[in-house]
Amino acid sequence: MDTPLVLKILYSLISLAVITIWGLSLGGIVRKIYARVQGRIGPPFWQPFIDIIKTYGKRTAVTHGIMFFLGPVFRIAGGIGTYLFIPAILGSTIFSNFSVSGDVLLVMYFIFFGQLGMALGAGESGHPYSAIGVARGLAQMTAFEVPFALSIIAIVIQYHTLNITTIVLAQQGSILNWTLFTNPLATIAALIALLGMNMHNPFSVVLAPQEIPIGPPTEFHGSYLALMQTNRGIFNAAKLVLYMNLFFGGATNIFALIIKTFSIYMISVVVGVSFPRFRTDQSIKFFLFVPTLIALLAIIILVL
Amino acid sequence: MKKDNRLLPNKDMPDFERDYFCDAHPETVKPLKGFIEKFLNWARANSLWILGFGTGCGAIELRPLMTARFDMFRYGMAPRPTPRQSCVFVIGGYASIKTLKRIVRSYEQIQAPKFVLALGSCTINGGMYFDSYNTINRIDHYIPVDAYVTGCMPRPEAIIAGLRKLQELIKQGKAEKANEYIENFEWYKANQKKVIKDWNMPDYNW
Amino acid sequence: MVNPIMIFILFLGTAFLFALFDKIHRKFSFAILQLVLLINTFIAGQWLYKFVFTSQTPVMIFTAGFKPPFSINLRMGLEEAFILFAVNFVGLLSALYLSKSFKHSKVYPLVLYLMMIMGVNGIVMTRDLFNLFVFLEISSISTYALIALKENEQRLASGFKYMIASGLASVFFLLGTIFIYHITGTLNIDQIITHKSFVITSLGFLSVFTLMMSLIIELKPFPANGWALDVYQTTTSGVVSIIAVANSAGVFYAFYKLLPLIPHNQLLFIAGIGIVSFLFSNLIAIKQTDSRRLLGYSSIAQIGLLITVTALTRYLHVKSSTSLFIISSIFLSNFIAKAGLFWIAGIIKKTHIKEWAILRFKPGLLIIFGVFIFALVGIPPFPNFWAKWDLIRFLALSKLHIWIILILLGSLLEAFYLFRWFGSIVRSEQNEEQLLQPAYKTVPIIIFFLLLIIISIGIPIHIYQFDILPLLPIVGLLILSIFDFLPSKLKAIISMIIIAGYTLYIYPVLSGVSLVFAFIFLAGSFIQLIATMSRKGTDKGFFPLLVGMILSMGSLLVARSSLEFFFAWELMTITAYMLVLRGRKAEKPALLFILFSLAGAYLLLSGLSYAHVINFSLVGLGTIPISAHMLPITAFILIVVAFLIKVGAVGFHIWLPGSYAEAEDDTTSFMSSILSKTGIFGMLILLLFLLKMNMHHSALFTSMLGWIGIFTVFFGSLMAIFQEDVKYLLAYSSMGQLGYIVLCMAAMSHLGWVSGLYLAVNHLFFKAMILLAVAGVISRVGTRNMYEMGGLIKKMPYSFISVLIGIIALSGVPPLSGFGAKWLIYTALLEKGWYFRAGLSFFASAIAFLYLFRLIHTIFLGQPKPQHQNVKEASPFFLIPQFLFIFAIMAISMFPNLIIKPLSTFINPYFASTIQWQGNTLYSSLGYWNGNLVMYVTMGVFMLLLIWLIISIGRVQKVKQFNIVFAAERPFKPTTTHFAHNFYAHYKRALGTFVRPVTTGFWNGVGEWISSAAGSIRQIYSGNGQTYVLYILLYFIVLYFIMGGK
Amino acid sequence: MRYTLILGFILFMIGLWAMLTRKNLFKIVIGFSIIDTGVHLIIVTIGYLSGKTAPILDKLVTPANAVQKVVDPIPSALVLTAIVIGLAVTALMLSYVVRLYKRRKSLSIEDYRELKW
Repeated sequence: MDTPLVLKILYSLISLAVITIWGLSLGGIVRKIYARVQGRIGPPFWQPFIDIIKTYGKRTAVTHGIMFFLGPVFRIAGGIGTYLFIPAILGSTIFSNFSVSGDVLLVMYFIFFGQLGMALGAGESGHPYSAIGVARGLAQMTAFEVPFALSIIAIVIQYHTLNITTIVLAQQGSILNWTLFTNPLATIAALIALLGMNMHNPFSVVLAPQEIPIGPPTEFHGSYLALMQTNRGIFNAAKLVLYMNLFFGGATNIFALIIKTFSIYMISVVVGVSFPRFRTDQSIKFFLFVPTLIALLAIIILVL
Repeated sequence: MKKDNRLLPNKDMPDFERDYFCDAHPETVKPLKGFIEKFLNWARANSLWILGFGTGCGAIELRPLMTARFDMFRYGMAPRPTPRQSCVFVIGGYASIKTLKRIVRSYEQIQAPKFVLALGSCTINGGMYFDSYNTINRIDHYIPVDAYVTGCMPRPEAIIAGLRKLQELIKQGKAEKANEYIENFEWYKANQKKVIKDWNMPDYNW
Repeated sequence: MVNPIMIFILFLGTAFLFALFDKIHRKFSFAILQLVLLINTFIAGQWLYKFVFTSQTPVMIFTAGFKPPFSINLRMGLEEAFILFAVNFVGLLSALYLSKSFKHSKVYPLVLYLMMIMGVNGIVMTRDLFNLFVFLEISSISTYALIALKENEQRLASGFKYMIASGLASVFFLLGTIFIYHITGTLNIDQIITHKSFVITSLGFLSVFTLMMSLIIELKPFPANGWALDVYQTTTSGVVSIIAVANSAGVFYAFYKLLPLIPHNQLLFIAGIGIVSFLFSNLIAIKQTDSRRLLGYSSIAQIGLLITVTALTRYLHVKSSTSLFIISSIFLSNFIAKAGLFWIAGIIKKTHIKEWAILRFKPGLLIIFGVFIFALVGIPPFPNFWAKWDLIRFLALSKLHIWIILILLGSLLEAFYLFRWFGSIVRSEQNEEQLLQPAYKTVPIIIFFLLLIIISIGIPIHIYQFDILPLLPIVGLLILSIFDFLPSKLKAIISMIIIAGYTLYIYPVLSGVSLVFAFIFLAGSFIQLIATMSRKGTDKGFFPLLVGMILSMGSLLVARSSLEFFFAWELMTITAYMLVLRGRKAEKPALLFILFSLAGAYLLLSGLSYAHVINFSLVGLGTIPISAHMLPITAFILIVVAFLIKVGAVGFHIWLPGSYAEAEDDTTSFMSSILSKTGIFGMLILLLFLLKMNMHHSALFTSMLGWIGIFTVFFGSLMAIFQEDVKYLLAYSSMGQLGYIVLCMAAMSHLGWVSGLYLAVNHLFFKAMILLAVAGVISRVGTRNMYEMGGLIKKMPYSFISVLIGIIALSGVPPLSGFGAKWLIYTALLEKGWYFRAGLSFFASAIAFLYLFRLIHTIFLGQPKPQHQNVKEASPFFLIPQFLFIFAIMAISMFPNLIIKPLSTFINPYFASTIQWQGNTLYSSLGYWNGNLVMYVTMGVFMLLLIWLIISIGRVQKVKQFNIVFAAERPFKPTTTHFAHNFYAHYKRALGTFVRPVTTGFWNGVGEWISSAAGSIRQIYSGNGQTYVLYILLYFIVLYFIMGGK
Repeated sequence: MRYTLILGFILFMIGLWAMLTRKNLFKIVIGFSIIDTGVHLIIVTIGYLSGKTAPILDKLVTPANAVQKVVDPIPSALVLTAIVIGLAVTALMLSYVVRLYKRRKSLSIEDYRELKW
């Protein structure tokens, strides 16, 4: 708040750069881990960077219209915005981002910003698979938002605040102060929701490369795709940072952040490699049943 | 880059369908100069996204590349489901007249720079189908090919070798066949139209 | 002053000379007939004037120079003068109406006609029981004979049934008369009434019972009335209008005169007879398709209502002036409307109600027809409305709950078939036919129409001392009606001027929350009126109704009493109904709309009647001290349900989608974005009462209300995603959004109300925007099915932009204003501790994404259709208001304080504020939000990235719709490539159980049940005259025992 | 007096019975007429005071003693009116029956049931 605006922007850029690099590396690392699990050597962990450079290096591009053109911009603006509204590291001026703009509700809703823009862009491409992918993705989103929202409500009941920094502060001191331990049910529900959010198996029907060539982004290429790939790193990391703040005691330094986000991500990865895929209606029913009940239970326990 | 106002005639399409397709003439895009292009070529070489076109028996040889035994991922190669996002077009064997149309369409839909790897003898000279009434003998009369992998059928190792070769070509800046295609657009089109009778698509599939 | 006896002298003196007159010329005798009636009307009118405007006391006229009981005496009082005037007047007009029949008939019908009217005159005036019998018979006999005017078989048959039934009744009357004479020794009614203690003896009771019952039989009670229906169905219009109104009026007055004979404790039975008749006649009429018989049922029902009301007011000892007002209002409504409708029936000359559709091509007659129907139903400002208001108040005060229910239920049934009829006429697709409208037939109708209008305007001004303020909507409607010949654009401008003027006029009265609603109702309408300029031609009727509706909403704001509030509420309802009905396929939805709205209005009416406060309005609220039991629980529940119906809360929502969707496209945006908020406004007043009253259980109520709100949100949103029709989708979306507002208001906290009002304002912006954009699209593509559109972004980019902004604002995605609403709502709910409701509303708001994406995708994105190749951007008249709203949304998105600060100040008087500002940051007890900063960050990031994309992407080729990768194929055709139909099939598979039409099924069941009940009950009218006689007999016997005869 | 009263009621009942059970239009009218007669009888009976004479002033009945000597004159007056009215109604009914018969050649009330519900 007292930081001058220019400095603030500079800090945010640094923070953004760090998170971009980390987010993309995380993707690379996970691919490496996948490969090793499958007995392969796998691509180097910097492969995502090469891919992005290459995609930017495409010489030609087509556009289906304005929204198609703006779609990826919306997408990555959504990702970056989401990150910028989360205080990444407790007590750090550089990594506090623009979290003065709003509380956890803002973050929850800003997640939609990119998705909406992306959906619109994909829609304008006129490709039926894009629309099918979006329909699936949105449908699934409505479902996993329920346990996610409920567990956030549980947190709000627990800490009497929507302010992320305050929530993190309340978890300091001992590892046992983490929401993970003080409110395990909410954490579990939220982690299941995270699977859907990250579109890992068993909730990957949205992208389904075989039937609807990777779904919504099927028409995107070149710089559009590069933006979206970049976003995948940032957005992914942003979500992990949010989870870290809400459930895993936040981070007081960059290493804690890296370790914690990595660990949280591994949960999704482990589940992802071990399960086949749900149909959309199955995953909707699943989200509205198991994790929702868990989150409801968390709230009920807290209210009582 | 100057904007070109040449339009495609699209005369093999019914009138009412012309509005559905873009009729702009494709343009060559010259590579950048110097270090930047080299850097980009390095990146392109190390991130080959493959659009596998299973026209013939070669398709089955592509799958093993993803397995632990051959593991193409270690070279930054990965399969990609849509032409829009791919760079390497792998023609998996002989091409019939019917599939040729799809090959042309998919090839044109890949964004430049794009590379073509043709597998097997059939793509080179028709192979054992050389005298068939509906098989294309030389694929490079219809789309430009960067590298061939011979054999009937080439084994996965050979395909990897072919891809590695392609990587080298890219790094050397010698894989500029996409521009070649456009430079010789009329010739390629004439060849294509000679064999494809029910054309019903625009002259260039954007 | 003319002695009333002159009336008889005139009748009798001329009647016997008619044979002579007729020798001169038929025209002469007819002129004499007219003259007699005119003079009589004048005499009665003169008396009426005296009674009303001077302090004239009732006069007794003694015949033969003796005082009763030795001679017959007549009475002339206010009531008599009133009825005589009405009867002679309708006689005069009916004679005019019948002039052609009279011209071609023999002379006797003229004489009979005169005798009939004279009989009624006598019935009204005489105070002698036997004389009453004589006059009854005179009028009956002449009626029997007149029925056969223009004789045909059916008329003869029905006349015969009528005769045996009525003959039997008169025999009973005679018996009763003689027994009473035997007991009391007098025939003078007044003397009998003074000695009425004899009624307690069993013979006394029997005689009074016989007397009254025979009168009641003459009033055609259910079920002993089959003969009357036949007469109504068959007799010529001119005659039947006399039978239905004048004869009934006379007999009713006889009943009224003799009612004091009934012991006080038996009055409820009499009322019961009436209500049974009212209820069942209206019920059976639902199944009726013959127009005359339908009107007959309605007549019988109205008479039943009159009986009930007369008995009840007597039972309750209601002040005589008030009871007189109530009775005469109901009487007059029926009198005028029924006569008018029967006359119209004579012009239409069609039996089946559907065939009346030819009225559609006669706008003048159609309007009159509509007004008569509204008068019957009791729409303001027609007399029935005021009568209903007073009546229900008295019933509520006396805790006669069941009577309220029955009366309102009957009224609702009546409204159902009358409005169904009206709707089917307006929306019929029948072709034009030749329709003769001879002057002699139309003049009476027009005179009655004007009379009705004058009375209707007179009542509020004279009886209720209304000043001009609550009547302004009607004034506005009339002004626009005068200018209705002008082109639409001009009328839209006039409407805007009127609304602006009205706003300025009422502005000083507005303050606090009413300012907010004034903004929504008036400013919102003002801007949307621009869109109506896109209408072509003169488009008659639209603007008067629209202005009427808008001003009635304004009236709600400035209403000072419950009555004014209810008056405005009903006006708004009826104008909205008419607007909905203008939609091409709106017949059924409009009917549902008016049924639910009227049901809501009746609930509101009874709720207001149960309230111990006459100032149920925002202005009134400030003027009275609030005490703890001003709104009893019953009142509270009734009122809240009424408003929930208006809002379209789940369970009462089935009227909503259809009427929003089938209304004309620009009307829909008025209804959805503005009209629906009236329910919220009402609820706000109610909650303010609740707040100040500190009612017992109030927490429970608001909690329930909250659940209703959130379920409305949930089901509204869920149903919206499965709609193929864009307007249905938006209608359900409106339902959901209003659910949010209800939820917020129910939270009963500062933040809750701020968020409710914020959302109300915001909903106005984005819903109007989306709906106007969609209206523009529909106007161009000519379909409402979304899957028949697609790819319109290229053709209609501006419409796309406003839909885009609209859906972002609606979905609550930052940085637009919608997020403000979401932030406020969740903070309010979490503060309140409504966690599950918050969770569910989060779910619902995610579901909203589904339908919003579908909306924008299937219309604007995807594959354009070949048939839309030449579609142009929507008319600028649609676009201008949209962009004004976009501007508004952008303004409050950039500077949320612009709206939240004033809202917070408005709510401050009611709740302690829990939010505060620091610069642009808004702090609640739980979190914070800086809309301004969010906007800057988002825009900054977005712009930077956009620039980067433009730089990095280099040359971009713009391609067309089929340039997509289609698995190496090319798309076959756009229709099959556009993924739009059954968009969320998978969602339906997962959550389809929640959208099974349970509610619709329930209400359909109710409808089905009522309809089949009507179908079964009406089987009692076997058509056999003997059966009818049997019914009369049984009716006597059964009632005798029910009423405790020994 | 009582007997005439009972007789009146019996006539009333007979008439009612006829109206309710006879299908023939004429018989129904006759039934109505019988009812009427019964009622007239009742009216006269009610006005009758036993042992008194007709309410006509003559040598025996002077205005001075009329009150003691005559029966109640009013019912008698009423019954005259009632008879006239009853006659008119009956006549009208009969003319209806005649006209109905002319049109449909049927006298059964069951044949005139098209109008119902």
